[in-house]
Amino acid sequence: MIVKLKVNGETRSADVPPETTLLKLLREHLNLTGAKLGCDVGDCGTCTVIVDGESVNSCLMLAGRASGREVTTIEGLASSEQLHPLQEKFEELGALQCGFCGPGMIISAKALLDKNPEPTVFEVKDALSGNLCRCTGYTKIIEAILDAGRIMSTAEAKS
Amino acid sequence: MALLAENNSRARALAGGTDLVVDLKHAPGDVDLLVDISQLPEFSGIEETEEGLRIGSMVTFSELMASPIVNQMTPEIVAASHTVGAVQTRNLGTIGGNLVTCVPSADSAPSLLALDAIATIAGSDGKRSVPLEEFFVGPRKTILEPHELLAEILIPKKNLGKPSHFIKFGLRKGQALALVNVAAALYLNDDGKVAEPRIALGAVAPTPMFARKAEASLDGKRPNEESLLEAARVAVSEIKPIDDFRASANYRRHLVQTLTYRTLKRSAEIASEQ
Amino acid sequence: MKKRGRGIACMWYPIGFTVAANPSAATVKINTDGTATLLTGTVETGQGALTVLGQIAAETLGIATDDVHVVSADTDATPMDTGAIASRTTYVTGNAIIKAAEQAREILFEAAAPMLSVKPEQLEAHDRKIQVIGFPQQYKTIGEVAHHSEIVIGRPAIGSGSYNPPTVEMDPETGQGKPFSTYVYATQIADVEVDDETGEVEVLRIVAIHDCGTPINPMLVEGQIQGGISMGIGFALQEEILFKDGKQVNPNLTNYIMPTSLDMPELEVDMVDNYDPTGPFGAKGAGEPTAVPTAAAIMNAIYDAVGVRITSLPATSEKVLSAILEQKAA
Amino acid sequence: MATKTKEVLESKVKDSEIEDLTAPDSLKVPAKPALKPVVVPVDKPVVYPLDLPESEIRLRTPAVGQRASRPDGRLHGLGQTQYIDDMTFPHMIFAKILRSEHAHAKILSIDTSEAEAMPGVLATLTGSEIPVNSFGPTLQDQPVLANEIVRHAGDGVAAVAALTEQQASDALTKIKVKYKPLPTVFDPLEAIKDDAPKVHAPRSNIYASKIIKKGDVEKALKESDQVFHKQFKTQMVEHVPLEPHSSVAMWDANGRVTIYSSLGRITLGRDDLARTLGKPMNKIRLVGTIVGGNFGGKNEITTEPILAMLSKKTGRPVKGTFTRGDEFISSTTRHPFVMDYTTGVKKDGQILGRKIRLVLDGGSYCSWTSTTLGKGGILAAGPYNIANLLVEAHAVYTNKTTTGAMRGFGAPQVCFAYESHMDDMAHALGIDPLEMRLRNAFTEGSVSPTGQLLQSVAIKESLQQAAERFGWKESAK
Repeated sequence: MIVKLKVNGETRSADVPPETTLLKLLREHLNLTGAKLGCDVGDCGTCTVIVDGESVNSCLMLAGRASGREVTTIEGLASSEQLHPLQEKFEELGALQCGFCGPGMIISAKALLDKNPEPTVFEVKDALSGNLCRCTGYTKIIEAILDAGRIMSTAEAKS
Repeated sequence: MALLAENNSRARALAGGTDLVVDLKHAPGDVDLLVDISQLPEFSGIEETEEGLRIGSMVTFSELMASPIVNQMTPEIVAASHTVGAVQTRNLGTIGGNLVTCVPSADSAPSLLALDAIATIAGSDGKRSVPLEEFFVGPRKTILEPHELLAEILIPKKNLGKPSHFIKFGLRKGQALALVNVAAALYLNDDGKVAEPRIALGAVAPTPMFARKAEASLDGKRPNEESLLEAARVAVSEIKPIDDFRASANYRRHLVQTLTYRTLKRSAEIASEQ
Repeated sequence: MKKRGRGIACMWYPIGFTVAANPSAATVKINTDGTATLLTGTVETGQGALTVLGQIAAETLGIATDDVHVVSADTDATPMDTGAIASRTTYVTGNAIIKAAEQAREILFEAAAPMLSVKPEQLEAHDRKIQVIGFPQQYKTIGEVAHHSEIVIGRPAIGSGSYNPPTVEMDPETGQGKPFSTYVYATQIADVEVDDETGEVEVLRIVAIHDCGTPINPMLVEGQIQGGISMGIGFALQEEILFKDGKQVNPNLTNYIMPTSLDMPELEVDMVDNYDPTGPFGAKGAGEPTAVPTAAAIMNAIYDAVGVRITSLPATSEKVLSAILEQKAA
Repeated sequence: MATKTKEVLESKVKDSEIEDLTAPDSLKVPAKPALKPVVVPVDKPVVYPLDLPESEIRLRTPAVGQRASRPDGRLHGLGQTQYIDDMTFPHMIFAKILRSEHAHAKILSIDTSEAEAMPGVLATLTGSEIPVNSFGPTLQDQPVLANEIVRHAGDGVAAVAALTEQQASDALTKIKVKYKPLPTVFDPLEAIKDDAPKVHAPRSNIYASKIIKKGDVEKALKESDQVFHKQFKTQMVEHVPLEPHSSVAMWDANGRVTIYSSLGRITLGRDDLARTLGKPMNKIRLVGTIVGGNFGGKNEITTEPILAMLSKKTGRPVKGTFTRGDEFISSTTRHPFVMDYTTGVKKDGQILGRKIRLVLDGGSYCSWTSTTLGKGGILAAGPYNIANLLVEAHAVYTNKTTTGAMRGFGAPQVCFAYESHMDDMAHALGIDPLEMRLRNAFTEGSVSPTGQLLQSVAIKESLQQAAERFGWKESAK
């Protein structure tokens, strides 16, 4: 089946078997390997992407369902001038170690901050509970998200 | 629906996909036809009607949590929705999908049961409604015929705002599967006695269930420690928990007693605050 | 009812292999502009090893972290390394890097000595300069010296070195010997709440104070401690591979219960001020020990809260409740 | 969307162009070649800044002690770190491994013929085709692919390489293995008994032991004011790296094999590959990238020799990535310990003597058990001055998942025991748990259980600093 969708603002299409998940479509057909396959059943969150503004496990969404929709992956956050505040803060605070959970974490955080730029610590933890991390104990990740939220809301207040 | 009917057992309706897509990966040959029903307008939306609060079966848990009407009228449904999976699965997973999958631990079932929710079923030959309790037949088995779909859930008008409390007990805080789910709801009469108590339990029997004898034991009594404990003890006598690797049946009995007591107590507190 | 308790646990942990040789080798190449390339056979496994090793090379050469590029993990190109195991990378590979960098630096000192009219042993590398000890205003930039050495004298500044922690074989009858070169120490204290009617344990806060010698990069050490604690919490309360008739029954992340963000307590982590003269710039290691005392601290806190001693891990809520009920019955 | 999966799939096969087969003649053409889905348009590169100014901290001297950010951190955040499973190579194919369902059985026969006839399958492999079919860091007691006996449910018995992962998985179901079940043993305390079924017959199940002896422990226990005894047990734990094990192997025309692997130790990994493949070391190139979580679980070769052999058979790059299930059942895990502690103390809390017996559940193969046994035994007495000590530690085989290296090598297990035991004694003696530890803790120049003079000791400092930070005194009940 032909799947046509918008990925990071660009219209993309691919001819895939109907059982293809959005994750496989992104990784194998569109060469966007930022979203990872960690469990393939929606437990680990490494495959998290945003579809029409909501974070989802791309391993649980059939590619066909993403047809006609807008998908944001980790590759869509930075511009040629700057990193996204989340990427900046994750780097600065050493929030990631092995990094495998990172793209999913940052996408979950983006989905949160886009709706709630000044979350509480609990709200951040709640937003990340679908993203497992084995390296960091989540501590620096949470700090980085709170910091990035502050930058984003200040930038918004200025504009 | 015609598609589902003609393909019978080899066809499945796809809602949020958080369970079904996983099943397909484990047994890819079992299904020939998937019908995506998630975008059907008649199965979506949340609204207050003459009869009560209507929740389309394709409403996601995130939509439920964000809905002002649901927050205002049935906050325990919001609380229960919040315990389902994690953000990503709540964004995909639908209340209808959760009920139709019909696992004993379905997190959405007890709080809906406690408010006497009614399931509306759409079939190729029209619609029918049943109390949610009757919708569940056994583990992964509902009363749906192959040509039928769960269309919506109705919380009857008289139960909107009914004092209620839900507790999920899992093995961790995030992304947990329930060892036990308990929802209670009750009114207090003017004289402070319990009326229309409901105790709904999950993960302790082949289907989500009411503890009817426990409800009867509490009905008309003042909600004090003695009466609430008695109801909790009776509830334990009604369940049929299993031993599995997650917990023993005996531990589930302890949890049902403690959590039934706590949900009833909290419901009574809410009632007396009102 | 929820009951509060606190528990303390301390530990010691060795760096490197038990007696067995576990060497590392390294090569440091100084470029003609004073930046450098480090070749190491270790692999970055998330702990930040390559950053720390780069910092060690930079420190030895008197240049900045960013001045060193680290090439790793290719058996065709990088020197041997026993690998990312046994909390040995900072200590063993770090010591090897110091030797390699010192050898390269010595070439610079020998080139700079006539330029500054002193003997090589009177020089030090500092702040991107080769300067005269005690007379820092007499210097040449490291770039000038490296360029001079390679392009004018024809002597590129490249050094290689290796290190193996000194050990003494253990006596097979008594175990007496020196199995490791050095050890690290730590204490963690847990603050928990136990629901005595469900057995549920909530860890509210953990204070962790670790010795790693000199923290080469304190931010990365903190990350190790925080991550180690999360693994320790899983070991303490939730994680277990279960078998039925020899087959695993929970080989998936739905039923193998590791901590999520919501299961993590507030963490306060810090380091003891310590310096090990045998380590690179006084450093030892920080990888594994961070996960060691957590479970014990939590079990002691459970005891403090509800008076039951959990003797088998994990302390699931079911296990804790049954211990509470048993105690009540007794 | 209403899709007839099967119909669509069938029509797809009909329309398809046949996979370009440039492989050698010996290769069997797949009966039903699967299609390469056609990627339609734009393949724009991912956009990110290419010339960001470096952080000031990374530019500081001196470098040591700086909270310098990691260069790999930026790539992680951009999703640009290339883990093994993110790599593709022209003509790359995929391998899957069939695993034993039996915990202990003799393999009577393995028939791969039906699997070889499956669509997309290019090669199969069994253990007998691997030049040296054994590996292990201390004892080489583990087969790369079991071909005589399986010793736990999870042992690989055969592998398939196919054009897609799905085809490889499908083909696994067509491999026919005949087993003769053998008696099993799962409990280490059972396995240690003389009459227990032998996991590596005829050898004893006890495959490694360690003794540490100091002073006269029996005398010390007699002279103690009080003697405490308790048994502690720990469970089997998985590393759970978020990145499952993954490798790609490719053989070149010079007979060199290059392997990209998620291994954490490439030097010794190459040694193991040279041994199992029977090749000189200079004909093997092992390349690591950033490992997506290790914790000890990626310290040994697993599928690498299998992928190398499949690459040799097919002339193509072969990738093998574990499923999450493979990660649990076929990688190593943390050793369960059974720990008996007996400790004699004086009324003031001073430890006079301690006797410890450790039994390690070594699982089906040795792996890193010797190291775990050594470290566990040496550390078991805790960071305390104990003049009279006896530690006896044994590792035993069971028919369970292999236990190996995991963050701490036995230390978390024994720490749980010695620190729980310490608290029990403190409570019984009416001494504050912090004080109890301070009275016995090592100091600079203390002598370790193995007679080593300790330097750079900071245990008391860590105890005091932690107590102060926590508010230990203030929070006393």
